[in-house]
Amino acid sequence: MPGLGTSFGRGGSTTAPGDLVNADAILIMGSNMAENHPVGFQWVIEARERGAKVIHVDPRFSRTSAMADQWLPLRAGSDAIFLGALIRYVIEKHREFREYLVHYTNASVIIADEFRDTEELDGVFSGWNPETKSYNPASWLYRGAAPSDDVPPDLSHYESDPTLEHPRCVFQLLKKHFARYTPELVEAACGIPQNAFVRAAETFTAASGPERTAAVVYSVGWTQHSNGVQVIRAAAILQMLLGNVGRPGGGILALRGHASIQGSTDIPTLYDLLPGYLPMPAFGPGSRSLADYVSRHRTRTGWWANFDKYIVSLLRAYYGEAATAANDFGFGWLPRISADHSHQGYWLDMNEGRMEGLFVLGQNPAVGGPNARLERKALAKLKWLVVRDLVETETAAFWYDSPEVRRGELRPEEIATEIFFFPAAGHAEKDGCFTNTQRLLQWHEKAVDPPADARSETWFICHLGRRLKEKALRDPRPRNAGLAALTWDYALEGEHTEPRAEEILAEINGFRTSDRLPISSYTDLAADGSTACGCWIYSGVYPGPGQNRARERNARDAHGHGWGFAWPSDRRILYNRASARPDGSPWSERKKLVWWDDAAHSWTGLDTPDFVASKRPDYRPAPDATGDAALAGDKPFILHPDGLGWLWVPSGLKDGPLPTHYEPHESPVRNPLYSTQQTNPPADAKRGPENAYAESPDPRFPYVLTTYRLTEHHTAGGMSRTLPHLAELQPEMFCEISPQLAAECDVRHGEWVTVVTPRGFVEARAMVTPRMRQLRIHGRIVHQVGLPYHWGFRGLVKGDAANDLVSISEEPNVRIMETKGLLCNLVRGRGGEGPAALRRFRSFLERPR
Amino acid sequence: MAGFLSRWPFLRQITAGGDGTGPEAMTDATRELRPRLEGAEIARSVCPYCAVGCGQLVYHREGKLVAIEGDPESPISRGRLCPKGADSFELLTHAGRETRVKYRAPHSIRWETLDLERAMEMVAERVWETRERSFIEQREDLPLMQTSTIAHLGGATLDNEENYLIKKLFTAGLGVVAVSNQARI
Amino acid sequence: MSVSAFLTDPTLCIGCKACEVACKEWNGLPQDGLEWSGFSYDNTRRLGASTWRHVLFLEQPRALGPQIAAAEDPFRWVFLSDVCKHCENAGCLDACPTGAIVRTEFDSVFVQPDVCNGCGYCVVSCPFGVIDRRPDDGRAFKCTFCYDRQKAGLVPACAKTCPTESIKFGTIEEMEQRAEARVAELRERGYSDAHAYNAADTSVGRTHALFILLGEPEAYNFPPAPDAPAVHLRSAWTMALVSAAVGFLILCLAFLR
Amino acid sequence: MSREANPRSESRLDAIREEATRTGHVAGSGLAASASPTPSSSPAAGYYGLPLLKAPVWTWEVPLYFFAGGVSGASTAIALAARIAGRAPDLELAALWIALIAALICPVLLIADLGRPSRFLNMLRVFKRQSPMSVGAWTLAGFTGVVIVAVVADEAMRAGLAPAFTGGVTWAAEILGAALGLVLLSYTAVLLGVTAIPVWSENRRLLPTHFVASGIGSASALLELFGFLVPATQMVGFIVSAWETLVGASIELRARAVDEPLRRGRSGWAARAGGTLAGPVALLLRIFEGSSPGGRELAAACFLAGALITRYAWLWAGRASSANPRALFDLQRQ
Repeated sequence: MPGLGTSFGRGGSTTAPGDLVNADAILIMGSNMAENHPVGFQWVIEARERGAKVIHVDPRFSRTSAMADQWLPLRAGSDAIFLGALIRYVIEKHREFREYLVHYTNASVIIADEFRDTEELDGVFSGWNPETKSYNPASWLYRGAAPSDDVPPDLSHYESDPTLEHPRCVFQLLKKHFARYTPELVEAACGIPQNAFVRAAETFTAASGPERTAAVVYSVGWTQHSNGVQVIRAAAILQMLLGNVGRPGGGILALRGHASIQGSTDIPTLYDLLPGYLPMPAFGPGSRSLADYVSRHRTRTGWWANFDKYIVSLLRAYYGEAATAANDFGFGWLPRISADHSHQGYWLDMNEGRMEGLFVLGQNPAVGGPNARLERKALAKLKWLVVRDLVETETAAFWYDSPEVRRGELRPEEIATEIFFFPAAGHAEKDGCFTNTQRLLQWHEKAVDPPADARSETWFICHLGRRLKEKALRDPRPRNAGLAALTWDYALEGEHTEPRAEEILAEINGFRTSDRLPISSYTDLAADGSTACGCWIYSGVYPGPGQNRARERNARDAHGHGWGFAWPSDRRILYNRASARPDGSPWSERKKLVWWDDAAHSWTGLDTPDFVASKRPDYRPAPDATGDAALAGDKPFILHPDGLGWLWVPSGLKDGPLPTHYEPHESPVRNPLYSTQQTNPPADAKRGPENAYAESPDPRFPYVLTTYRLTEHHTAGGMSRTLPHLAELQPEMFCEISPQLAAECDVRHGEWVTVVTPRGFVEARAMVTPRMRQLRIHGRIVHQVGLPYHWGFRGLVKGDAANDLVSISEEPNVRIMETKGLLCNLVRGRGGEGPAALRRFRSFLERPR
Repeated sequence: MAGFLSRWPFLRQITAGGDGTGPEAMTDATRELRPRLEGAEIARSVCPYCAVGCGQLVYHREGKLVAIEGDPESPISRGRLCPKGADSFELLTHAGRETRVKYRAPHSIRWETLDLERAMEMVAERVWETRERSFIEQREDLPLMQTSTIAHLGGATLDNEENYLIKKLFTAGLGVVAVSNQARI
Repeated sequence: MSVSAFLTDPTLCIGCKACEVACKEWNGLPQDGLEWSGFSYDNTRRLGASTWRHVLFLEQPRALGPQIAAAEDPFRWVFLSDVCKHCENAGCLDACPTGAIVRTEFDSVFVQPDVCNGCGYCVVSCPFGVIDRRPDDGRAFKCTFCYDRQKAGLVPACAKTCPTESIKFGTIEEMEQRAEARVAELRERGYSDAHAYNAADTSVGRTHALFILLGEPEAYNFPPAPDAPAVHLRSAWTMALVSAAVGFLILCLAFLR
Repeated sequence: MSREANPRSESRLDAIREEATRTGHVAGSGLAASASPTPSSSPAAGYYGLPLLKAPVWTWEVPLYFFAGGVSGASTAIALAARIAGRAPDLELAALWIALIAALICPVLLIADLGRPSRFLNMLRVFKRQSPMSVGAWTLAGFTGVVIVAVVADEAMRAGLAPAFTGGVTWAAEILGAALGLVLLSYTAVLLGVTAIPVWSENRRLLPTHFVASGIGSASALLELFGFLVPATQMVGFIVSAWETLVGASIELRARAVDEPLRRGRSGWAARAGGTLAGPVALLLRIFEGSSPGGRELAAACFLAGALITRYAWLWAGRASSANPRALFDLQRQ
């Protein structure tokens, strides 16, 4: 989550659902929390019952809207304008939390004179290279910071103007940048009446300050955009302006969709990261040696000065005794990334036949992947495919049961893909831990053995690895050295020869290589190879032999200390140093969280301080100090080299130091702000014949399409469509449209309609409801179509996959696809069968534009 | 006969009174009714669906699941579950669940069953062969050490330990770069 | 034994249907049809032999209390979880000829599956249209008030799982008081049409499932003034015996003449 | 894009669409045509027009049982009346035999209708005076026993191989039989009247008179068809068909909304047909053709048919009534 990572320092939710009860206002946007996180929503309801105001901004009137005090319908894809207008509102109305802003954020920092804003360059920031379609961020740095390719920019020394008056200071640049984000623009571009916007803005800003706090809740409604990261950035700026970060009832709650989706980025099954958010080495001189690599990522000041300790300890965990100072701790054995290896990209490679094998573990791309139609066809081009799941998913069955087979595009006897389906174990059939949306590691105990051949992923990977390592040991070529050295001697127990999950957790936590005793914190890690650690941010979860803190089950306080283990170091609310004044005393009694206890010479309070406990508020570093010692006692954002919250991101983002509004790849309108820049410049649309796009606007595709989930189902349906008790609650695919749109398309409630995009077509029942509202955008009516994406061609309840309509595209920072805010058309009647349906679809695309 | 009579509620009605809606009309089964989770073993667990991380109590007896309910002590969920979480028991016990390895040979039009160990051997073979074909150790005499023709997808519903092993084996061991899952940082 | 009751509050209900699922999970109820209804998000439609909790979805052209839905025309989406009322004067209980339906120590109404012979009389005797006969099974079923759980001091499955405490469970006195207090509070907050639905002042008597409603009960398919059929026993029997007697007299006359 | 489209919901939606295009709106189901396209839930329509009450699950056996029970119970009353009058011993014995045979058919019908027929004995598990069905079950059980005794005793007397006290037994059995018979004859009206089904419960005062009259009438008509064309049966025939005419008239003239199922739809047609046959038709036949045996037999046949049809009419009316929440709302809002 670079949106949060670059703004605050860590790519994780700053707060927890449970802390929302302390909020005085809650802005839920880009999230349908009541439907997708119902149990977390109990805290919102409780807050509302205590008097907090709940604002929901969403294209649809969902079950979340039904419970909110205010619902504002907006056009999908216009989020940045709404948030930008809130930022402008705060500045114009002088609602910012000055003291917080000046001390804890880089609002006062002076920016390089070379910087030019999008407002001057009509939609691009300075440093844009049209050839490479990328930015050179040099001009975004603080004034005086020297750009370099070999080392991170030094941001520890900067000029600043505490009065925030200097024309080149971040605050003033911010003010200029968002000057055009007026309530009028919100009405014109988002479709939200000005008075409604102002009411919401008043409600939210009035609930901020020393005595009060307001929280922001978001989910994939923000992230799944071609400018998703910048939308989150805008929220971060808003929350820092209002002084809501690091304080009870404040912050930004990122709601994540899967049991361990936070965990799977902390310990990433992602191509460009190593555990603990260490970057994968990229091919080139920067990764020639460990030294080259470290020099590019270790900062002089701030927490990342410890970078070398974390990477060396990881290599020691991976390669054990074989990793020595002499051989760069095996750094040379790590693969270098040389292209876009994310699944957005590799599906296209697969479709061109450039992939031989694919492992799908607990995911169902044939339904859940963007442009699922293309992905299903790509599967047929593989040599071999391994699928592990509880049920035979669409991904495992694509070769005989998919729409493509019925339409004659694929013929089973012509598909050369060799397919292995392995039954997986359920959560109650194995030990292990999930990391939930609030960065909390929670252990789940094994209750019973999995049935028959069903096994855990741990078992599968462990035994697959054992076999492969044996091959490597028999074949001593450089390419096999890493595999041969891989520490893989996990103890196996039981008739299933199952590895012990706790042994793996101990490796993740880290240990001293001399005696294998667990380390108690990442502060114990060293760069000399004397420690090994599988994921530094998780250190402390297994601080002593047999001491598994993820397993702790006695909550002592409201923040849940004693129940599970929150990374880092069991801190429940991040950056909580900011909950106290610069002098260390709470901003207010009502909103106290951690504070400086002068008698004890230590930070103390209701949460574990996210700060060096002994560092005095009035501590001032020596000029040549490094690491955390280089940060003063009033700098709460300790992972940043300057210890500040970043309203302005001088480095780390691919699409600009400030958020700005760009239209989605497909939009019914032109970008109201920039004549020459419609979309996010570095965003990659991956255009292609099978990944085609509509024009913006496009008479063939006049309606805005947004896809989403329902409470009754889970993502691609593998864990819900096969269960009678869930399937009966939402038995059929439907699409939600307004009465006006129904009239326009001559569709009646309950009828079949076919939704068409340049990628594909799906049929659904028409759910005609006033919960969908037509919006007036730049003077003309814009209709939105809502489509849940749970159904597929298998399970108890079947339906077309909404993702057949979605394109494969990549947000520049995290490479996420855009599923909110596409263009579509609506045709009365069913999609039709066989090749005929395909022909109809193609002729539809050939309509005049 | 006497036994039957003694169990005839009508006689209880005559002797003990009652209008036929009270204890006199109850059967032994009703009187002895108890919740099936009583006396079952409990495993502390976490809901496998969304990322809120609701606490679950998994009740089991003699290696069989009995029920799955919310954990009242959890500060995250306070014992509550959503419809999906509340359906976790069915998730693990429903009829549609697969419990055997299935194998589809190239160009085949049917699934075959396969022995688990055999399947593992075959998968290991496939990985090795593909890696052999595509592994690149160097480019422009800079280390590359990657194989780009094997991809991995998944993980967001897996345990941290599972993801750790996946990353360790695929990336640090095999040099697979196309490792991905639905999660985005 | 504490005499327990449900209190269900639509202003807290998020329409997640966890109660429906938790009920089916605990009681092992079969799936009840995979038919799309088109009635908002309600594909369950009504309580029945295999559905003992049912969440209603009302889309109404009215404002929800103080809620501001930025739009020209007022609109609200109301959710409410319906359940057997466990009446003080229960139609099903009185009707049951076999004694299969009994009154438990918790004052709830319980159908003994090992006795019920599926005569179907309870089905036409429930003024709330709750209990029904399961075609493939032949017996009548409805909410057991989790009798088995309550015997062990456990909360009913639906109330336990409800994420937002929209379904409250406690002693009937407590629930009745909370209902009144809540209605007062809601009206204070601007939910002008909030009221407690309670059959206590009808022949049905106190029920062990209380509801707070927004607007008329009819919109929820709740009878505005339910009647316990048994109150008509006297008049019906009198009429029956009088008619029979008259009939017999006429016969005697006919034969004696 | 193919899916096993759910045929039920398919046909339902097609029906809705047809009706929508025809009438411009869709009643009941809550779905509406494009004019006002969204399903509604309102005080007027109820919850999407879905039924509030559950429909009676009873099948064809039950009305037939009502009929047979009525005939059986009434027959014992006729037998007793005849014995008191002491004029028609053959008619008395025939009535007893009719009572017995009908009484033996009754449990077969009842058991066939049960969801769990094997559990029919549970009907005698308890005695619940608050449950008309329980009262009925016990009555039928006792009644059958008594009638058997009565028939055996009477036959024995005639065969002259009965001990002296048998006369007393016959008297006792017939008196008890008639008493129970009158209950059996009328309780089915209570059974329907004391339910939540509006059209039944709102007619709880009318139903007993109707069932008693039509039961006695049917029994006497049956005797007539067996050749007992005595004055008594003629007189009974007059009175009951006159009464049935009044019953029918009152339903038509009061024109209550709750009685709509007795005037409209399948149940309405059955009610009217049955009522007309048992009422006006039978009455007129007796008035104008009453002198001829053929006329009387025709009248008797019409009455029997009418009585049987009306029993079905009442069950169907119950189903229709349970499906219409509006009638219930109007009723309870009065």
